[in-house]
Order: sequence, then C-alpha cells, then structure tokens
Amino acid sequence: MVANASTAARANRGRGSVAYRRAIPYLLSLPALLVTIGVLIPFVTAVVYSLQRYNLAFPQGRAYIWFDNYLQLAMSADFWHTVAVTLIYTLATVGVEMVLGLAVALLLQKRTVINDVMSVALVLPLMVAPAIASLMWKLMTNTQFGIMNYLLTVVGIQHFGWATDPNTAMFTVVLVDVWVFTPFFSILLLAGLRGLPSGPFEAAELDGVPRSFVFFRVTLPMLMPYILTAALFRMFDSIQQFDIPYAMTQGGPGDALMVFQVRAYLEAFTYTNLGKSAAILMVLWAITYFLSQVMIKRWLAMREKAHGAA
Amino acid sequence: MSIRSLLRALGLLAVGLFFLFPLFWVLMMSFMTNADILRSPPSLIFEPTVSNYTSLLSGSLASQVGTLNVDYVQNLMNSFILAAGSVVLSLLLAVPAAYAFARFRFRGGENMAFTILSFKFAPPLLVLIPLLGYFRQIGLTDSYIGLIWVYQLITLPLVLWIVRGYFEDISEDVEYAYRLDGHSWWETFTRIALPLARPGIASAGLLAFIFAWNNFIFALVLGSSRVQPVTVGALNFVTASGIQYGQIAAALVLSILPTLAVALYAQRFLVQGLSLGAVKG
Amino acid sequence: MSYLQISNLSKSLGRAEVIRGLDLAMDHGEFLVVFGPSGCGKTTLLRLIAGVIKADGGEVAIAGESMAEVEPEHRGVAMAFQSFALYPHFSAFENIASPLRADGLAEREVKQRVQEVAGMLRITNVLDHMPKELSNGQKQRTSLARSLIRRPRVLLLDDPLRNVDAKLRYEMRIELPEVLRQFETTVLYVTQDFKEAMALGDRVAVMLDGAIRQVDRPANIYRRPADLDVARLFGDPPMNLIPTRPQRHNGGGITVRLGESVLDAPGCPERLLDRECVVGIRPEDVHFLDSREGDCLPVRLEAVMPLNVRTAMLVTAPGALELTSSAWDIREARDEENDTAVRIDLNGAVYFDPDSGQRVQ
Amino acid sequence: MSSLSISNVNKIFRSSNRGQVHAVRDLSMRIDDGQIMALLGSSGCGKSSTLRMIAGFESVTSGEIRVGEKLINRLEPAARNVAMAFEAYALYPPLTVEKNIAFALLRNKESAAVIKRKVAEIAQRLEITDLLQRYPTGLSGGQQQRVSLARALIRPADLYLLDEPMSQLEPQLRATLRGRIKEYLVEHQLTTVFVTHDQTEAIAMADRIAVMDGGVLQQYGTPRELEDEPANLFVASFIGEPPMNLLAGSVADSADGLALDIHGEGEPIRLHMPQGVHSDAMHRELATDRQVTVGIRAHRMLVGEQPAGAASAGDFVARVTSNQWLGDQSHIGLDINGNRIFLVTENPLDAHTGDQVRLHWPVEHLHVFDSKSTNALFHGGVPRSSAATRTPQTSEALGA
Repeated sequence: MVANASTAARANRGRGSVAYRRAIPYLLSLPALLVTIGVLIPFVTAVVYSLQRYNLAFPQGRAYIWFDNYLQLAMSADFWHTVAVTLIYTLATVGVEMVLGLAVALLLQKRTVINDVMSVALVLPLMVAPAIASLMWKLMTNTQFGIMNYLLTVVGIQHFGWATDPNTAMFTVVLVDVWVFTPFFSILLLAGLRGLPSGPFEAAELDGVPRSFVFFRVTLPMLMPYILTAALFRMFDSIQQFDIPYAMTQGGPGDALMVFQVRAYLEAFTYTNLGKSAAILMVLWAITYFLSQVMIKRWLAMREKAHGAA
Repeated sequence: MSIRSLLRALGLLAVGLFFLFPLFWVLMMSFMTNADILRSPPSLIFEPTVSNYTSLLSGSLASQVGTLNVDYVQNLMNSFILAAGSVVLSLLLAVPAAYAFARFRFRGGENMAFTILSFKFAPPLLVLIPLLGYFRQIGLTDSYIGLIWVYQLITLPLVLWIVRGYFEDISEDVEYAYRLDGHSWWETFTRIALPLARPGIASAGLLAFIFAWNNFIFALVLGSSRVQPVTVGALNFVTASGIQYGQIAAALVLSILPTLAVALYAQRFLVQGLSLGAVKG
Repeated sequence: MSYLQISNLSKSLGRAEVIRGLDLAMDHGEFLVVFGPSGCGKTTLLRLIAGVIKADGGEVAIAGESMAEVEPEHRGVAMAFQSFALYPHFSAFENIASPLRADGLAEREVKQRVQEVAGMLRITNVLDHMPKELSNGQKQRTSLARSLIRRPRVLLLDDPLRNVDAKLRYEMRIELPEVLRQFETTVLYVTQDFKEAMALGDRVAVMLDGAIRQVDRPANIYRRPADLDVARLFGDPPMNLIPTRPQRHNGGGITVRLGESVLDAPGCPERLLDRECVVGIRPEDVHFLDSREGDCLPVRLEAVMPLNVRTAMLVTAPGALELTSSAWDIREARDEENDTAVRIDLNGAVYFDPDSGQRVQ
Repeated sequence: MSSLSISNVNKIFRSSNRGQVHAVRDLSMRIDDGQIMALLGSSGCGKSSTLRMIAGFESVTSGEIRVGEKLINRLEPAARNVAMAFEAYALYPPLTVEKNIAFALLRNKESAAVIKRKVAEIAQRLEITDLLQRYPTGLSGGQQQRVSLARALIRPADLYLLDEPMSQLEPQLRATLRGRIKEYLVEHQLTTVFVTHDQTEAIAMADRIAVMDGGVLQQYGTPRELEDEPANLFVASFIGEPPMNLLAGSVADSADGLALDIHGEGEPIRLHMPQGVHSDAMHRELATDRQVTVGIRAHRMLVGEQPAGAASAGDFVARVTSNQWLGDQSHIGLDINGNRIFLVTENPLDAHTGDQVRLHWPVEHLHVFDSKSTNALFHGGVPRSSAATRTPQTSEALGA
C-alpha cells in the first residue's frame, strides 16, 4: 500500500491559502500593537503643547510660539537646577545600589540555609511601592517621634532634619531609593554569580591563585554584562523618578528635590502651564530615548550573538 | 571563626537590619496607640492594640478634629481591580505577540517588538498630561477601563519581554514534531507552547501585578477619587491633618501586604521573571 | 522518476550559507543514509524536507509533487529527532497517539494502533510513563513509534542512536532495519558515525559543507572515495594519504616512491605518470609484521591505538614517512624495542589529484 | 611524581530532597609512580566523585587518600600539589590561551624564557600553537579542551587528574591526539588518573583500568585482564565493542565430563566440556547444577569448517538475521534457538538473511558466570582466581 488512507486524505485537505499563513505572525501581534499604538496620540499632542504658549489660566493667550518654551528653559536657572538635582539623584542611587547590590550578592553566594532565607527576605523591599516606601520613611524620620532620630541621638548626632532640611533632603530620598531598589541589583547579580561556570574558580583554587586576583581578573569581568544591564535599567528609573521625591516632600523643601517629572507635574497642575511642562518632558524624553537606543541595541546584539549561530 | 567569617556574619547582620527593620518597625507602629508612639524614648515594650485597623476598616477615624470619613477599603479594592485587570489584559494581548516574535522571523517583527518595548521607557507624565484632557472629554477619568488601558504601558512590555524569552527557551524541535504529527500551528501554540511556557507566563503575570499595584503616577494624574488605588489613597491619607500616626502605619501595612504575600508565595517565579526579563532582554 | 527529489536546494541561517545547491534523489522504499561531520548542515536538510523551515532556493518534491507551498502537516513526512523531542507534559501513549489524534481517529482505533506499534518497538510496558521517567533507549523508541504510527510517505531519522548507550546501539542497528521493513516507507537516515552509515544504508550520501560529495553503495565509497575529504572522513582510523610522484622505469610497471622505498603500483592510472598526486592506502592494507625478513618496510612503532576488535599502529618508516597500520586482533602487547616492519599492498590503493582533491580513475 | 593509593574510601552526599546518596562505596586501589590509571564507567557510577575527592573539591566521608606517603584527605586543594584538566573547560575567559596555559607557572616564578619554551612544546604537541594569542570564548569545544589539557600537563605536580579529557575532541583528531598525550605522559613519567565513559579511550591510554558501577569498584586490572578475564557480568558486557554475547544456561552432567545447556526456544544447545580441559575444580564448582551464563566475544566465534586442534566446546548451526560489511570488518547478527548473538569477522561473509552457518565456540574463549552472583567462574576452562571481586580487594592483592 503506497500511502495509506489517512496520509492521502490529509494530503489534499486543502493547503490553507498562502496569504493566510504569512499573515499569522501579524495576526498574533496586531492586538498588542493596536493597544500601545494608541499612546501615540497623546504623545503627539504633548509635542504640540511644547511648541505653544498654553496656560489653562489664560486660555485666550494660547498660540504657537515654536521653540520659545525651550529657549526660556535654556535660560532659566530653575531648569538647570532641575537637571543638576536629577543628575545627582540618578548617579547617587545607581552608584550606591550597584556597590551595595554586588556586596550583598557576594555575601549570599554560598548556598547555606541562612543565605537562602536571607535571599528570600531581601526581595521584600523591592515589592513595596516606592510611594509607600517614601511614606514609611517619612514616618520613621519624623523629627518628633521617628525611630531614626532616636537611633542617631544614641550615636550622638542631634537635630538631623532628614527631609525637612534642604541640606539633608537629597540624602533621605536617595536612602529610600537605595532601600527599595538595591534588591533589584542583588537578585540579578546573585543570578549572574550562580550562573558562572564553576570550572575556572576550582582551577584557580587548585593553582593556588590569590582570592583578590581571581575576583578582579576573573569574577568581575565575567559579571560585567549583568552589572551593566542592571545599571542601565536603574538609570532609566532614577532619571524619571517621581514617586519617591513627590510622596516625600512634593519636590520641597524649597526646590531641593525638584527632579524633572516633579517639576513638570507642578508646572502642569499648580501653575497650569501645560506648554512649559510639555517642553520639560520632551527634554527628559530625548535623554531617555537616547539611553533606550543604546540599551536595546546592545541587547539585540547580545541576543543575536546568543541565538545567532543556528 | 576566622576573621573572614566574622566579617561575613557582621555584613549579613547589617544588611538584614537595613532592609528588614523598616518593615518590622512600621508593623509595630500599626499596633501602637498614639500615646505609645509619641513616648520618648521609643521602646518595643507596649500594649498592642488593634484599634488602628478596626477604625481604618470601618471607614470612620476618630481624630483630634472629630471623625473623618476615609474609605481606605475602597482604595484597596481599586488597587486590586486595576492591577488584576491590567495583568489579565496584558496576558491576553502580549502572550500571543511574544509567541509571534519568538517563533516567526518576520520582517516587521524586530522593529514592532522594539516600538512596544521603547514605550516602556517614555516618561509617563509626557503621555498622561495630554491624556487627561482626552479622558475628561470622553468621561474616562472616573472609570477603571481608562486606567487599565493606560496601565498597559507598564504591564504589556514587561509580559512581552519575559514571555518571549521563555518561548525562545522551549526547543523548537518539540513544536516541529507536533506540526509534523499533523497539527496546525494554532494547535501547536495552544497545546504545546502555552503549557510548556506556563512558568514563564506565571512569573510575568506576577511581576506585572506587582508593578501595576505599586504604580502611583498614573492614577494620581488620571484617576478620580472613586477609582484611586491604595498608593494615591495612602498619600492623601497621610497629608490629611490630624490623623493618628498609628492609623497611618496601619494604612501603609495594609497597602504593602498583598505584594509582600505574592513575593513570599511565588519567590521562585519572581526571581526567575526578574533575572530572565532583565538579563535576557 | 525518483520518489523523493531534491534539486539545487539552498538555505542560509543568519549570514552562514548552510545548504549550497544540494541535489539528492531517492527511490520509493529506499533506505538512504546521509553521512557527514557535525555542522555540515544535515539537520537543516531534514528540516527543509519536513517543511518546518522554508528554503531560500531550489525545490523538494515527493512523488513528483512540489512541496514548495505545502505545510509540514500536509506533506505526509515524519521525523524522529536526535533530541527525541517528546512532549514532556504528555504520557508516552499520548506522545505516540498524537498523529492519530490529528487525524481525528476513534479512540478504539487509536488504542489498537498505538499498542501495535509499541509492541513492535517493545515499549508496551512503559506507555503510561511520562517522558522524564523513560531511559534514553525507551525515549528513542517512543519517538520512533510516534513517527512510524501514521505510515508516513517519507521518514526522516536525525541521528537517532546518538544519545543511546553502546549496548543498545548495536541491538538497534539490527532491529531498526527489521522494524522499518514492515512499514514500506522511504527512509532518510542522518548520522555522524560512518560505521552506522555502512551498516544501515542501501546507499550512502556523504555530505560536506552543505552539499553532497558522493552517493554510492557503502562498500564503494569506502573502497573508492570521490575526493580527499571523503577519504579522510569515511573510515576510522582515517586512510593514509601520502603525496608521491608515480614513475615508470625502463618499460616495467608503474612504481611509486613512499618515503625511501619504491613499490609497484598496479592500479595507478596512466595519466598520473610523472605528475604530483596523493596515494590513498587503507590502514588494513598496511600489514603489520613481527619480523623484518622478506620484502617489507622496516618501521619504528610510535603509538598503539586499540580500536575494539582491531588495533591501529602509528609507525614511521625511513624518510619520515608516517603510516597507520591496522591489524586484526593483536594478541600480545607490543613494545617499541623489538624490530617491526610493514608490507604495503597497493592493489586497493586509490589516487587523488592534489589540487582538485578529486579521485583519478 | 609519586604513587597514589586509595584505601576504603566512601563518599556519602546528604542532599535535602534526595536524602542520602552513597556515591562511592569502600573504594580501594593503588597506582605506582609514573603509571596511568583510568576510572571507567557510565554516568553516575561514582568516577567523577572519586576524582574530585582526590583533587579536594569533595570531602572524603571515610577512608584515606595518599599521594606517595603523604595523607591528603584534609589538605586544601592548593596544598595537594595536584594538577587537573576539567571537563567543563575551566579556562579564564579574560586571559589569552597562552596566559591561561602559563598561569600556574607564573606562581612558581619560573623565568619567562623557560615558560615560553614549555608552553611552545606542549602547544605543538596538542596542535594549538596557532591559538596561543586567541581568547577562550572564541574557541570550539575541542580546542578549549586541548588548552585545558595543556594547562594541566605543563605544571610540575605530584599527580595529574584529567576529567573526560577527550570527550569534545573532533573524531578524526581523537585517535592521533590520544597517542600524543600518552606519549607525553610516559615520556615525563607523570602519574595520571583520568575519568572517562569511553572504554576504547581507557584501553588505549591506561596501564590500569578501574571499572566502576553504582559507586562500587567492579574490577581493577590491565586492559588485557578486563578483556580476557572479566570479573563479572557487568564488566563482561561493558568492556568490548560490540558487547560480549551472554546466554542463559544451566549445568548438566553428561557421560564424558561436563556439559552446559543454553536455553532458548525449543531444544537447548549442549556445549561439551571435554574432561581433559578442565581441572576438577570446575567440575566441583559447576556440578551443583547452578544456573550459569555463558559468554563469548563476537570476534571469538569461528565460522565454517572446524579448524583442527582448537578444542571446540560446541559445534552447531545458526540462522543469519543480518549481515553488514563495515569496510574493515563485518558485523553479522545470528539467531541460535531464539537467542540473538553477534558475530564479527575480518573478511566479508557471503551469507544472506535466513541462511544457515556452522559455528564453533573454541573452549579457550568461553566465559562462564554464576547467574545469581554474576561473578565469573571460568575463563577459557581456567577457574577464575578464588578471590571474587565483589568483596573489597585486600591491599596485598593490589597492583602486585
């Protein structure tokens, strides 16, 4: 029997038109795209706002002033203050979290009962909403009854103003950011450390190579992709951070914590100056878009390298 | 006990205290009366009381300024509806799309994936402020649908990212075999790819739920007080004058309990999702 | 008209050109083995025939009908994967029954046919197990049962014995042809092990760098490889390939200089006289001797390499001539001191053009 | 260089989910200075755990490991003066191949010129000279493994441990490189222990082979001893390709001496053991009618007319089930009363499926095992030495 009934029957059950088969991937991904494409409309609107003098308080004054908003920003000291504050915030948080995260990962690398329990417990701060974390730390650093002040007095530091004092406000919000997001680093780096092949380290141990040499010449270079990935991710978040500074002091005291998004929020909702707010946001978007280009291109290259070879 | 292991123990202690003490302290405060809180020096010995929780849940809070009506339970419900709603929508939309990007090398694929992913990195306010205008015109500010749709900006790229990585880890041979058995590509997707990717979909869903629950700025800008989640609710609650500190602590505890529970329950999925999402890209 | 016709097939994955203008034809019911080193594109070829990936150029035709626009599930082609590719969340029974489920057969008939094919492959006792509970041998047989149950027009086997332990591999080499004979299907079997190719194939196609170098009966390929690459690949230990220049002295037969000794070369084609060429001598044609009497080539023993029944000897003859000799079942251990020699039999020798690498008739 | 002796070593892994795993059971063996030993067995037989215990990456639950006279159980890996080539190639990605190989020498502060010469020599032998300036990540599996081997062999050490040293090498290279590596080890008199699952590699490289299964040492001896006098059914079927033919049978008394019946479908096949060939020991051992397993290797059976002189235990007819010519040998499947056996001959056999062939089983190549204890009883008519290998070997019996 050359080809029995079932194979012959199936052979001509209709091929399914060619067009239908090529359309499958588009059919599968179109719904997701349609939903997210919808976001383009407000995006374009924001671009339009940034080119207009548009203040809800003087609706009749609304007109296209093209790049005046941007020029005014360039000349305004407040804007550069915002850039400075955001830069300090970003570099401080990402820097501290990278070092602390690596230290925690190294501490927890060996598989012991304590380490396993700790690596579960250390995920918890990351699960707390940044806004809620701010409110928690606000309670704890309350000058009147906060536990933190009490601990400081024990150590001998009196009258530490925390978020109420312009000099220490930045320290406080960075502390909250570090508290919430360091676990993000330690989880990734722990996964990285445990993913490294054990061979080189056993060989080094056998060759009697000093620990520090192994760490700097072998472990760190092999961990670099994980560190860079996590750092880029965190940089995105910190540069656009809003929840922590806003929930803590709404950008205060004075304009000590006036990061990009908080200023844009206040421009739009307190001073109802939508034009200026949109301009500020466009500048921030330009920075993040540039960063996202770098990051995603590096990823696609890395993944291509991993999946490239058939 | 060599020096190295002593240092290691001290390090563990310091790290443990720094990350866990705040959670412990706020939990303690939530069972303290105002008097206990204001006592200085603050001490751990106190007569625990559940009054903060009962008054919070009953909705009427006794404070120096008389009873304040704050519907915190409604905020908790809103958080749940918004988070769960946006996760379900994201899974329905992103999982098939992730399969398309993972399995079909089609021209549009790469840059379509790229456009969706880049939305994740746009500053939220840039989109929210103009949206507020449109939402007011079509009356979406007072509804869950509007917010759930906007939340897709957070949850959809996340699910897409993680689930795509997971689909790529499934060996293509298994799917080829099922096709060669005579099943259509749809049957292969539903009966082979999806069941095998279930752990990946679970971790993506959990992570999306947590990110949605913890979001603050979306609802702050677009949501009316009726639909505001617990993050915005907590801020208003704290800034309302005259509220007892114990009650604030209780509100904070209630707002983080669900995500902590999820973390402890599905820790393995979470870590998997996070490391897969970030590292694999 | 051949049953499976592959003409000028080409496919590149990423930037690498994996299949380069490949041609292959098979008659109905034939058992053809494609032999090639890892990375020569064998698995990609199978996937192109199965239709799970699309070719860049060229065409695959089954029973005279082009498969260009035919989806895998409509081609009547089945494949057993080297990685077994069993459905981890289905029992062995369901794995095997999957093709019949696709045809929508009644449960009674599904059960009967699964029992039948499982009986043939002696895995009826593990049908209710999940794949991870099966041994490699059982996984391999389940994968085979799945691909055989729907009586495919063409059966593709991707190195099925690779992940199976040695003992079972020998048994399967005998059993597989017997089982397949009962299905009258056309089989394309891919492997990296030339012994399997010779044992199983009615015909063998040697594949290298994405193209077919030679298609012939296994014994012919072994005796008369088409080019230097096939000669190096097809045989363990590999064929001795020695550059030389055939001469003819005062009207006698053609002779060849190997190292410092001159030997008669009866099979050497006239065309190669006084020209550089490479002579190919199978190690079993280099007979290993214990003593140095008679016409033989004294050699120094470099290394002894036991290969199950045979033993290969690496020897060097005067003039830095390195040779591999293969002896049948050497009893006593050899050591370097005692004097050893070899007698080279050039009757079966083959000659290659050093530039094109092609064998000269 | 120095000898290595392992006495009554056990390894028990305590893992939370799987409870206790007794990976190595009461292992005792010894190799002299400059000898090469292979730990041979399939995955999970305890060979890697043994190697890692010698290197110091796994603790020894009980028993002693000595290099020369020095007890090394408790020493840190670095203090054992042991060099190791890893299966998952433990190269330092940030360093070039040359620096990787020279790594250990840097520690002993040898002069740069000496180091360069040594690296060049080992690189030439392992055909990796052109890879010296490249980085490990860009190399193929086979190349990485050769670099890892070079790095271990170049280092002066008391003992060299190689973990599956050839598993990734390209097939064509494997035969020649095996010869070269053995040459290097013998030339420098390096005491070496290597782990492999490939019996051909063990037979080709090792002076002594330890066959392991389920953590237990099945047999420890030279390749010749393993092939001709396998200690039990496991070793008999594990060593030799194709595996030894093993047929269930039983003992029966017959008029002129002893006979073994091979069971199968229909009439059992009777093998006659001529009285003269066997000592009375075999008679005594076998006469108690025990179930035995009769073994004969595939290339030991003779086909066609019975050659004069070779005392034949049996002379009977078999049906051909398959006949495959492999270029330098032919593999023939046979059926004798329902039992499937394998025949290997040097020249092609002109017989087709279904034909009958005459078979002779020379007594000198016959192996008889006790089916119950699986221990060997007789090899070619000579009783297996009484010290059954199941029980741990006493120290004197080692490597005498």
